[in-house]
Amino acid sequence: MKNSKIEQLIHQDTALKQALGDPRVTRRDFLAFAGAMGLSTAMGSALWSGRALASMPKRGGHMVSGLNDANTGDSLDCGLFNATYMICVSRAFRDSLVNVGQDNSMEPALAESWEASADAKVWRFNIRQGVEFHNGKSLTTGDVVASINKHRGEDTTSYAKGVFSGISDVRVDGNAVVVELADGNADCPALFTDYHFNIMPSKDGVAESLSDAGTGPYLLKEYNPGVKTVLERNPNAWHPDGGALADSHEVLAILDDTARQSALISGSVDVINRPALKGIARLKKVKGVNIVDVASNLAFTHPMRMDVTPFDNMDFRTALKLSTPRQEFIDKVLFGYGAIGNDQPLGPGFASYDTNLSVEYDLDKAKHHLKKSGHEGVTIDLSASNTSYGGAMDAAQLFQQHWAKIGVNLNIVQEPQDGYWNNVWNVKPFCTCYWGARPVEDMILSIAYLSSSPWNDTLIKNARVDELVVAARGELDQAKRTAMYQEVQQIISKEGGTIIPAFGTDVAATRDTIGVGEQIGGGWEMDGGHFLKRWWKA
Amino acid sequence: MTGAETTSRDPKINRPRRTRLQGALREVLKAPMTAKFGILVILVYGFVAIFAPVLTPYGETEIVGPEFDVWGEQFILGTDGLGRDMLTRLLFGARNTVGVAFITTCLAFLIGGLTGLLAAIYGGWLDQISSRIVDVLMAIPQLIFALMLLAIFGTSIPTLVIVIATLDATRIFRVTRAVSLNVVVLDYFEAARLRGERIFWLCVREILPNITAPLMAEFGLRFCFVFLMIAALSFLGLGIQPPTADWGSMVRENAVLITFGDITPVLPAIAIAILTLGVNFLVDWFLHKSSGLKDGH
Amino acid sequence: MTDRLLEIRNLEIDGESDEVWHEIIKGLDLDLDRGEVLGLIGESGAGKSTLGLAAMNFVRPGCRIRGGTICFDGQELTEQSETTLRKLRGVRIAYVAQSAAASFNPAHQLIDQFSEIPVVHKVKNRQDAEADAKDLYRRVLLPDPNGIGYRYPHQVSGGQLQRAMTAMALSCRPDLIIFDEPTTALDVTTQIEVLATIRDIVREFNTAAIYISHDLAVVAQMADRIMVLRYGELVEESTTRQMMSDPKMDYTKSLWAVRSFKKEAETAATEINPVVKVDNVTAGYGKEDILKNVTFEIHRGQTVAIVGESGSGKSTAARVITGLLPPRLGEVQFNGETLPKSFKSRNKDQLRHVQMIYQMADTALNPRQRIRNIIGRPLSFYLNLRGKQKEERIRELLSLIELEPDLYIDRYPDELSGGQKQRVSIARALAAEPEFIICDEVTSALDQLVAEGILRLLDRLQREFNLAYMFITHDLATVKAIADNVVVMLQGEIVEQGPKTDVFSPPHHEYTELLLSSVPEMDPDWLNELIAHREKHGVMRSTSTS
Amino acid sequence: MVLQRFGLGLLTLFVVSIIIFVGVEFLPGDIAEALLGQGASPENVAALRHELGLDRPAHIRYIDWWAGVMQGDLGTSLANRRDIAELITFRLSNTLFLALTAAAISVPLALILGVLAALYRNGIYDRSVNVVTLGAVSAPEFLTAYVLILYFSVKLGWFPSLSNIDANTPFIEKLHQATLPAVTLMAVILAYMMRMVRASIINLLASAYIEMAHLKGMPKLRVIVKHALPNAWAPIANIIAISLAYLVVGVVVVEVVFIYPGLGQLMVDSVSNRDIPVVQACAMIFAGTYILLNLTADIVSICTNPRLLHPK
Repeated sequence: MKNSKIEQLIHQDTALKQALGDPRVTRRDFLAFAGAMGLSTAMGSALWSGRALASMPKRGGHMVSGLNDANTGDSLDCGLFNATYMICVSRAFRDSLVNVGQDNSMEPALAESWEASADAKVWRFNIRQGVEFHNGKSLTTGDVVASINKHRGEDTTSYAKGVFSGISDVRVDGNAVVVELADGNADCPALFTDYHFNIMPSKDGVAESLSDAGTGPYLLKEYNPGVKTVLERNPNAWHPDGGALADSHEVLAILDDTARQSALISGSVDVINRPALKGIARLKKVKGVNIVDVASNLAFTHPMRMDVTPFDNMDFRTALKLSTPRQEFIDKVLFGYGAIGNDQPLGPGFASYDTNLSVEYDLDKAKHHLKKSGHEGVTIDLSASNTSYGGAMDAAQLFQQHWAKIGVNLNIVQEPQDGYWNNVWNVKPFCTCYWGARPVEDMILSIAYLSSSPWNDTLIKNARVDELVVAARGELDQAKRTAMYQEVQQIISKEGGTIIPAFGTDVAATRDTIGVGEQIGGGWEMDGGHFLKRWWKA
Repeated sequence: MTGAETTSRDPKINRPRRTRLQGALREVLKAPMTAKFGILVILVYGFVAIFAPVLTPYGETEIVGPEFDVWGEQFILGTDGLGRDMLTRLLFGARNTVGVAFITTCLAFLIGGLTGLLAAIYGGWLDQISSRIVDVLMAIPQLIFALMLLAIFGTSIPTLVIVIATLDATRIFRVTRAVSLNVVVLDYFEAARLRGERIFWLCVREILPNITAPLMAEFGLRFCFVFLMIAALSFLGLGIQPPTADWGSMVRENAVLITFGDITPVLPAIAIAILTLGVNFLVDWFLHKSSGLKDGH
Repeated sequence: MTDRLLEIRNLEIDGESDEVWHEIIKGLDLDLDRGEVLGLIGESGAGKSTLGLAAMNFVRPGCRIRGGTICFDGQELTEQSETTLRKLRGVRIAYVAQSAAASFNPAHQLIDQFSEIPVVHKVKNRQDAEADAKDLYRRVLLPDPNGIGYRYPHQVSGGQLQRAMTAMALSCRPDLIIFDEPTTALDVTTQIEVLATIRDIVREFNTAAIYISHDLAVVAQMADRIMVLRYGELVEESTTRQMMSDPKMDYTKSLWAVRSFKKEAETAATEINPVVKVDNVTAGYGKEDILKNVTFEIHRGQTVAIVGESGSGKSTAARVITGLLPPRLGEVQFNGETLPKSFKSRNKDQLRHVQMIYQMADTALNPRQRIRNIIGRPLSFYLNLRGKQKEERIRELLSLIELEPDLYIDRYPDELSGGQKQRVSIARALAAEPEFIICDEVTSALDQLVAEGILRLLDRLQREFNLAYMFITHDLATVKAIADNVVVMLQGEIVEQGPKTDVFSPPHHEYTELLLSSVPEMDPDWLNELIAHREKHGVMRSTSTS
Repeated sequence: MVLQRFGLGLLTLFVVSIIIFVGVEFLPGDIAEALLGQGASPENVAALRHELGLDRPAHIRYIDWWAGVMQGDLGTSLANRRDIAELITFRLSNTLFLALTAAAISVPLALILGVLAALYRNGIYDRSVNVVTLGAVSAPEFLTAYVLILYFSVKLGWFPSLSNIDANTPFIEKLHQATLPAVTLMAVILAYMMRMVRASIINLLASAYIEMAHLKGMPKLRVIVKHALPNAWAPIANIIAISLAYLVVGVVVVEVVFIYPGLGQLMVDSVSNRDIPVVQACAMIFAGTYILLNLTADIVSICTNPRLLHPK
């Protein structure tokens, strides 16, 4: 599975990975809190960089898309979603309480409106009335409560358990659902944009998570896990303008990169996600094909356990950082689809991103630091596997060649793909890794960069960072918060134990008959998983 | 039929004796064009495999240029996505792919051949049990079984070799058993048995020299299958792992470019095809010789 | 004006072996008149089958006609197209092969294979062809002529198949039939029946025939005229009676002389205790008993011949003695000591003293071992000879079997002729320094002159080393030549046994009589007389349907 | 004899089920972990295991599984709780459709090519067919597939590069969709089958009864078809059985490339999901197919062997 590069980056479950059967491929998605808690300020959003602007949005037509992120073991249980295919399908036939718009604003969906108590601890969501599920059942507040509770409680099997762990109580109040939080959170509505959170019909207070009845703009006509899904316009949609543009969809699971690409070129499908970056320069030139790409906060990290020699030496770490070929990493591992990183985990999509912070490629300085560290000529192991991110093996070789120039011998240890996250990550002193995009700075920092963090994969223990992160969480002044986060970025970049050469990009490709809008939503690839409703066929 | 009539005063009796090497050389010179082609291909591949480090301008995994450089003077066949010299990787691929397939096939022959021989000689319950085991193993789809075993034991080259060899050994068991049974019924084998020879002698001196031709032929076929099997596993991400240059995964990793009509990603596949073709030609010749079938009419 | 049917002039045929072409037929002439039966005789390699097939302008794979003319009924065959030839074959020239069992297609009924010829050649329609088949089956004296055609080849015995094949050859009433050793694969008792049938039917239809055989006595019964071939050349040609009474060439005379070898003197048992005693043995495979209560003894310095037709159990007896087939009942004693039933439980000495020489020298010697190793192995295995000692002994053994050591010691078996291979087999057996050797049909695959050489060698070795032989054979001539004692077997049981003179002189046991009388004799009238005799005495023509 | 083979087949099937079961048990992790990911608390995993009945000892689950199978109940997928019988029926029918399409073209083609090659052996025809088919088999099947897609789908647009078929797809359309996958598979098995047919016929041509047929003046083609072929059915049936088994079992790669919803992909995914009941069901079908085909080949050998068919 060598070199199936960025196409696999964001989530681990390509066909190949599934062939390997790593049960742990999904853990990073959990870690990532699935990126869908989109707080508007933080969401990466970008103008579509495709060539020709498609015509004005148009209703009607039949769209065929080919998505790679599918598995024959997929089910309609949204608590178990972890991949693009099901996310997109579910977003088409179900609704959430709140959506993230293409401009990354909070849009009301099944919650018509919401209001918070002064301390932002109690939130009241007014549920839209007169909405029917596809099976004819009317939407009730009970359904909403059951859909929330699906992700809560001790025995929940939902990935999103962590997302909703701050909720202490959910109750019905007339036409509204009242959510009580343990601590105040001004961004509570964003929780309900999470892709795991879809509103399902309930029975006896339990959500029917395998039901094909949703309230969405499309009816689920046919669903064959890992093969294909057929969607047809819901004539009874509550949404203004029906909530969707194309009349019907066929969503095919096409796991093989080449097959997806040929299907697009031959016109068998209109849209594909994650075209193979290796061929993207050529694909761009194919007549009738457009590339759609959106910057993402996904980070390619290479954590060092800072309690192990020589990684405990800051000069040594600095030497490595200074001799890491960042542009070449983007060119050769990401084929140009990425942004240069600066060895700290907050990507350019964050408002607090410190644009002045950069790590130059400087071999002389690196040599100087290496000399200072006293580790000249040392041999270090890098545990790598394409499980960590597609192209990790290539990246490792890139590093090997450049670090050799300053006198560090890199020994690439190819780790088994099965059990990588269990046996390598957080275990081996130096490995390849990636972190999915987070909606807010705090999530990344709290999980991995505090002394007390559960997944502190670099074992960073910096009192100043600890202090700043806690302070920023409670800071309401945006400017001050930004300043704090920028200081954190500087500290981690300078002293931290991870090398982050680049941040990633979400890429899709379409036929030129497909219109995608001026702006494309972030938070997840394929327009935040909403592309089936938002894109149109001209 | 009085077969002996085709030769009057058996010319073999009076011809000068030759050593085996001379005999083999003479055979090769007399071989048909296709077989010569096969021998040439195998020799060239063997040469390349052994001397790859000397022949190649760059290191196997050395990044020497920009990604996807075109064919030119510096990089004769261009570079791959990481900027590694394509020609270098192609030549090293001979070493890795062919080497692994060769070792795997050898191991498979060791396992399958030995059990097949023993089953043929001892017969009885040993034969029954081993044949049943082989039946069971063959009833499980090979690729999927390999997939499972590799998932259990990890995807290093040694496990890859052992797993494929074990699975492939089932086929070799059958062939070896079948051809050995033909020898076991012959008088000279009976004579050796009646002499009280031990099993090792029976295998090594009485049977093996007489089944080399069909086994060599089978070796060629198996070699090709192993080759293609590793390529298929590489396709599914379980074959030889990067950055090792392996033809199967080289095709796989650049496969997206085939859709654009690029020739470069197909080169490793052509290398595979030529070798397979060459081996098969040679196998045909072996089969032809071992069957002693003279075609005519 | 002679009624000339076939005229072959200066025929030259090449054969290929190891990609080298060499001559098989070297400029032969052959003439055949209508209704005439020509006998072709010669040893293996003489080119007689090749010549026979050439009469149809057919060559086997690996052969080619290099020169000469083949004129059949005024048509020059070498100039004809494949299609014309095809139309000739089966219709005007038919062929009867040596092994009917192998030459009938196992997948089709006999009558299908019969009718196919006239139907494909559009001589008759299917119904007429089948009716004709039944008629011919009757004429070749097949039992149940109306039903037998619907059987498959494996359901019919060898002798009957040979008759059916003769009938098939006649399906289009050809002008010429080529009989290629049609009775060689048959047991002697069956052979004469088939011979008689073939002769009668050829006469009845006045068909010309070429009768090929290595057995002069057989040819003498069939042919009007005989050609003796050797190495692809004509040795002598004359009418049968003339050749019988007055052979001109030395080679022809030597063919007569084959049966002249006689063991010098019958040796009486010198010791009371036998070397080998087979005591009341019953043995077989599965549930079937091939051997039933068989008892016989073999004494030092003596040869016991076990005689019987195929299926009589004579080879099984050998397998019991060697321990390959543990007997169900009874035991085998060696020098008074009971041998373990299976060879696996016998010790080296017990194995060493019982040696075996096989019928097919081709398969008895490992083709991938040099003569040195083949003979040397028993020396090092049994006698722990090493190095120079071993080398000397190998050379000694080679000299003993009359092969020049320097010339042969490094050869592979396929660089030897059949007789030489058989000698090496003997040397291998001798190397173990045994007391007892089983000779399983050792001469039946060899030409008569070569066979005689082997017999002489065995005889000499017996006297030299005081060996005991057990001679398994179906060839009574061999028995007469070499045996001291004879055991006659029929269907797993011993019919008669005793000293050769007793067994072979009257009064005979009924079966022994049948065996003895069935051996063809060098007398053109032998067959006629025998048939007449048997009919008079009511000995049935064998029509066993097994 | 057939009964004995049948019994052995059942035994083989039984042993295969044990091997597969044990194999999946040995795979690191189980379905609960696979479904929940590692972020889940141990309680979550335990809860799901209990829900799926995975907390029972392995041998009990195995026995239960057999009990279900005996009653014709293959169970439900652990991953998405779908009925396995339903899940598999769709895919099995696709797999069989593809296999039969490929076989329907390649078996007669291989027979004809093989017979002709035997007839004109060592001639130009023989050699070129040999080279072409060998060339086809020498390429890894995914390469063949990609090249076919490049020419027939991307460039010429004759056939779709995806096999977008479902239960309602009309037959002709299905055939159209399955063309490229079937051709890819053909390329793999054709050479093998053709060569074996050729070899077994040539093998027979050395028989005395074939020479006899020539001497009876039979035309060449008749000799091959009427005299050689009937005796070659046993080896040919064997070859066809092996090839068909391959078509059913060995098509994972082709399924992946052409997005053909067959059993192979299902089994591969299920192995990675540790979805034991589905893996078991697929393995049983595959092993069953293999055994059944071999059994059929045996029966064909018996039925075409006059010795066994018409005992004395």
